[in-house]
Amino acid sequence: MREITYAEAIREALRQEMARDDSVFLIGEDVGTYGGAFGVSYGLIDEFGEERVRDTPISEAGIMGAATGAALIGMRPVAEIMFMDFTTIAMDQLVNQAAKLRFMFGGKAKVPLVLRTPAGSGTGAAAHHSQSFEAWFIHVPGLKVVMPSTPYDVKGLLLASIRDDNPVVFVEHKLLYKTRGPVPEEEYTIPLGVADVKRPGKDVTIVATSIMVPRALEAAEALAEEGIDAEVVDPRTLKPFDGETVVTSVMKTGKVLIVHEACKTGGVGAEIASRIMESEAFDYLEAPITRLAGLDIPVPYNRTLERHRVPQVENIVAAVKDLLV
Amino acid sequence: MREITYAEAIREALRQEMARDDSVFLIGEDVGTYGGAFGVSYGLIDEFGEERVRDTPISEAGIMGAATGAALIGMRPVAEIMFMDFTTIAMDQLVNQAAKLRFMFGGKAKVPLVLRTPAGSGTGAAAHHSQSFEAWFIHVPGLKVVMPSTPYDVKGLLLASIRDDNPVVFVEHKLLYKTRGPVPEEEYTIPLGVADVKRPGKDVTIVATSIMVPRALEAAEALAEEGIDAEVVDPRTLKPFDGETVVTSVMKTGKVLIVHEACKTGGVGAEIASRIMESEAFDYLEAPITRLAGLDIPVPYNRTLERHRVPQVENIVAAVKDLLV
Amino acid sequence: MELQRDLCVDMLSQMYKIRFFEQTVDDLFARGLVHGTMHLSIGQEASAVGSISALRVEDYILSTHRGHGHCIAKGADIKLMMAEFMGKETGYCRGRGGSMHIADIEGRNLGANGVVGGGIPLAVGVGLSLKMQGRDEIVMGFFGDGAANQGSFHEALNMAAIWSLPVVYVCENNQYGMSMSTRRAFKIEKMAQRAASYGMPGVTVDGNDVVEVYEAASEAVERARAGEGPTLLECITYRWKGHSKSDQELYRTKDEIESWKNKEPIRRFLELLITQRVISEDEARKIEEEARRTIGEALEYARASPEPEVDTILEGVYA
Amino acid sequence: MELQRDLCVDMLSQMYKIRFFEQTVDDLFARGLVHGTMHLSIGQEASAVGSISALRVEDYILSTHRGHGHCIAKGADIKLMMAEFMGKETGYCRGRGGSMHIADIEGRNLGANGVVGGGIPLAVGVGLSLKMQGRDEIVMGFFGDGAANQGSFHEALNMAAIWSLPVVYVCENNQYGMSMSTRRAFKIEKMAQRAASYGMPGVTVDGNDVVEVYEAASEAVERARAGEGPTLLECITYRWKGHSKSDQELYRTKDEIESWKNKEPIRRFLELLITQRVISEDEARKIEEEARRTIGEALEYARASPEPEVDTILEGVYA
Ligand SMILES: Cc1ncc(C[n+]2csc(CCOP(=O)(O)OP(=O)(O)O)c2C)c(N)n1
Ligand SMILES: Cc1ncc(C[n+]2csc(CCOP(=O)(O)OP(=O)(O)O)c2C)c(N)n1
Ligand SMILES: [Mg+2]
Ligand SMILES: [Mg+2]
Repeated sequence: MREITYAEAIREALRQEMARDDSVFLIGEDVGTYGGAFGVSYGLIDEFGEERVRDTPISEAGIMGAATGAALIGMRPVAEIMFMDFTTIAMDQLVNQAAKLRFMFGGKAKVPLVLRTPAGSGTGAAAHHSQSFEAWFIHVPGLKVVMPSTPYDVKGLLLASIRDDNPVVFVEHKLLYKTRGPVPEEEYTIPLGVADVKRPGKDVTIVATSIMVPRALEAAEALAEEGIDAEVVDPRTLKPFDGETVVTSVMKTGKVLIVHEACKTGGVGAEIASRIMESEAFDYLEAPITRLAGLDIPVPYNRTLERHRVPQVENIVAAVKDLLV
Repeated sequence: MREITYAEAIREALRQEMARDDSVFLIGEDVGTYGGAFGVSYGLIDEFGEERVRDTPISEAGIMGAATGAALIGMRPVAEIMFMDFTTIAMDQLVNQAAKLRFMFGGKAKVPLVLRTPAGSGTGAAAHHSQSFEAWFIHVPGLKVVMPSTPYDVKGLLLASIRDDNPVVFVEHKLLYKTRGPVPEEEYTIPLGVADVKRPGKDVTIVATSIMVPRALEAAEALAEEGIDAEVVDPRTLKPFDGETVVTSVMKTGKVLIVHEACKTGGVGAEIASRIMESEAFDYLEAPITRLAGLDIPVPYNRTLERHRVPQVENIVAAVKDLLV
Repeated sequence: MELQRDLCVDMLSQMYKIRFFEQTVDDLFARGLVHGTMHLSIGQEASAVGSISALRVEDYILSTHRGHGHCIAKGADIKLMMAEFMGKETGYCRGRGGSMHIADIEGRNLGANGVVGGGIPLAVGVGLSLKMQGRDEIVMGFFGDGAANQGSFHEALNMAAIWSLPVVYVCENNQYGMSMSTRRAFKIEKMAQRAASYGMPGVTVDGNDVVEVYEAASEAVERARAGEGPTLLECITYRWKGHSKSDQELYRTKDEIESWKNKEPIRRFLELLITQRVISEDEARKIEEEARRTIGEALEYARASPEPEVDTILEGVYA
Repeated sequence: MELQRDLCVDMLSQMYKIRFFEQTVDDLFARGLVHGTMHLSIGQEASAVGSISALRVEDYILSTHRGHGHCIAKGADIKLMMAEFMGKETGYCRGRGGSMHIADIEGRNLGANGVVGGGIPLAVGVGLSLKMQGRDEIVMGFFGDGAANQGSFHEALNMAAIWSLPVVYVCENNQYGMSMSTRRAFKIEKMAQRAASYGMPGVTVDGNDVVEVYEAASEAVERARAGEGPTLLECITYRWKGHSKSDQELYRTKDEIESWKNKEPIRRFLELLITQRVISEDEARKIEEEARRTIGEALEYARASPEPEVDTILEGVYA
């Protein structure tokens, strides 16, 4: 199968869905001619025009409100917040409006929109351009949260997210944009709420999200050389969360390491760990559930510090070994 | 000892600290003549004047920014956001500015401020005036998060928070404002990061926050009648978190129920559960760690639904019994 | 303006309904029959009715925490509204929303809003959608003077302006955001001056004169419908009651309140209609009684309506 | 204005330093010697230098993502600045901040900011604090044209105005917020018109004329210091380089860029100084060389500086 990048897969999903459905449009800062800060929507303005690929002023709350209002009366906006750090400015519109309108109105309205936003560090952009806030959004009823790790997944999940009738926070990762993988040319959807076992194994389960999935796979290869057979599970969507796949894996391996980039305290690892503990897998646990996550510090600028802020392949390898002793 | 209400204890702390330290001032919507939506700062404007008890326009981001800027050059603002739901509007100033400036500047600045805000449901105010977002803030390095449950604690913790050199999110609960309890007249501080065993017991540990503390205590009394001796631990501050007190309790009882009002998914219960699991208490667990928390829905208006949205005394009793079978 | 009889009867009737609705719910609250809080617009009826009367039924509105008037003026079924107010299953929002979140989606009222300024950006989206879909409808977005100091106001008005969206923004300036007077919260005389920042027309009218409001709103609506973009319409008015149920009203004087009672919008309109012989006193009395009856029936309906079932509590979060 | 020699020499020197600093870091980046991104203000030196020259050393500034110029104009030690740029332990922020977060707290530069519009409300707080403490200093808050559409701009300017704070807001209008031209992002001609919304004076100047900027800023500073409240000063300028390191510059023409190069601020000022005989060509050359040397030394210092130790990574989060 043809290989394309994660960024190209997103662009292809956007293009196909915009061609298929007139109600889909893009809105965000510099999404038009500039193509977005990471070039993801590059070229779409030429195909679909500036009405459907709409550049906005720097007004994140306005963008989120515009998307929400448009969704309320029949459009399917795909909004972009240029860095996940700036969802902080759009929180009221996202959390109080988009997420809650349906419930508050007794189920009589719907808000089908996608908020695409790149998270994560590793680009030397420091504390205001490197954050990962997915944990905030799983705490908000009414939102769905998707966090794809491969070109294949990002296309299928984005198409599913746009077609979903609810507000979806779609978390991309800057370092994944240039990663390549096989992606079918035709449209396909991956249902929200279905995890994927990226590598089967029997000795230990590694639950990893986003950029941590390729790192976990690399770690698993290194571990394999030492005779440790790790299973890597990618939840893909954090809300709804496919507890079953994770629990099944843990019941098989008896040990689990959860890996994410966001700060450890209050991160999604805590929720995933709790779900495992509350499941039938509890009795199968041979070791405490372990979390490996970002340090509880803002992302530093210095390249070496930045790298140490976030789990790397070697940290995953070491954490798995700690778990097995 | 004299008994006063939780609201009066807050007011007393504010008054004493403003009298002691000229750099302390209040800023927020209607904190002056109105006394705040819940009357907490009522009367202080008469004592300290409108410069130090400053009414603002309805501009939550502006309030948070004003407090942060003032703190940067030597004041100790106590900002109020009228409902915790509206911290959504101030998130950039709180999370990207107040919390991070010190780290980003290499430790060369400090931001001593308190953000007071009432959380919680039970007043019939529906989905936009009832939320509890403490889980978001423990996920933000640079912030401290305090959540007092009694008049005694609220006074001592508020004084400690104002004197702390970091931004502190101080989460009050609307239903606690009128609760009464003994409070010394003199100034005293309770260090941030020290939990309190509100009721010793040997059969099961209940870790409860905010309004759930009195409910857990009531549940413990009911359980006592059935011969179950519950220990109730109130973390009081969620960040820094006193893991030791919780872990010691769990090692004694072998069973733990965590209770909070905020939505279960992604709530602080997940973090607390994970900390217990990662501690030496893991080997002492006789049952899975259990979370009892708010349903994953926005807060409904209808009184009965609103009540069912949130753990009540009877739910705590039932959950403890479930845990013990 | 020449006073069209049908329109005037309609406006008078709506103003009465709003007044009686609010008096009724105020009483319910006083008697402990409802919980929560509410924000009454007694004294402000002309701004809701005058502006919304300039719309077509298929146009949209976005309302505020002080939204009963908008809801009634937009043609809501007051039975369902009252049921919502009382938290009943038959209410517009199945009892989930309450006073601060009543929405009548079919009637194209996209809801009250508990967040001050929260609805202003939503109106941008609705306007954008209408424009992109090539539709003929417009949207009217309400907010208060207090909300005009929210960042959302600024971002939204700019977006509506640069994209020439079919939006009419109506600021109901009742002189206070809770206890904060406009005198203290603004350094300018007229909030509508701010329209100039966005390159849109700004108009200030006597918000207690329903005819003046209607005329200004009609112009703005026409402009929006013609594709000429948004307008900011400021209605100067006053709320008679406290801000909400917790208000001791220490920030204003009795005299001030009394002086505004002299500008009472319903009586003013009524006198005009009678002097100009648009309707007779007798007709007026009938309109008033009819309005009173409607509210009475709504109250009965709401009272007799069932509460939501607890086992439906998880419904409606996701589509 | 009569051109005071000392001031002029100082301003010229600062403009050169900014220019050379940015050319140097641009080169470092091109050669892969630094990571991350950066925002260069080449072509905009006059607005930073002209406005900050109107301040006293003990006054404060709050800067932006495009903040090298402000930092230098405020009197930073360029060695520490360059070290920060290169992520070294000796840098102003111990290498934690980088280009987008350089702060020189002692020099009363309260920092660049990665959030567009993020610093605008901070200036309110600084102004408030200065006023409450009865101090004589003022604060100057910078932001771009793009930031003027953030809600934070609106809330902050209103608060600064109603409380008459000692703040000067300087909008560096370089015609674009990333790829979004002011023509598309605003429906008004001059951003400074927005000052009227807050009841504060708004002034627009040629931001490439350092003398004009200095004069307008001086007036605003005087007003702020006299307790007469804030001013919004708009400096019309242009950035020569791409927005940041990812910019293909498809949204503007080469012609447009060239036309602005004709308005080059340093040469313009230099010619004025020489024609008016404030300094000689020879003196000018010395100032330029001195500036170049300063940057060269800073680069050497930064290069020779150590990286932060990994085991200090947790430091500085809490006080
Ligand atoms: C974002 C936000 N901040 C504060 C509040 C609390 N609050 C509710 S109404 C109100 C005053 C609003 O004033 P205005 O916009 O003038 O409307 P009015 O109440 O006068 O109709 C306030 C402060 C809120 N609901 N939302
Ligand atoms: C809140 C926020 N939104 C978006 C960005 C990405 N971004 C960085 S600079 C910039 C353009 C800013 O424009 P302007 O304020 O005019 O300043 P200039 O870059 O032109 O100096 C954008 C969109 C950001 N850093 N912060
Ligand atoms: Mg008002
Ligand atoms: Mg610009």
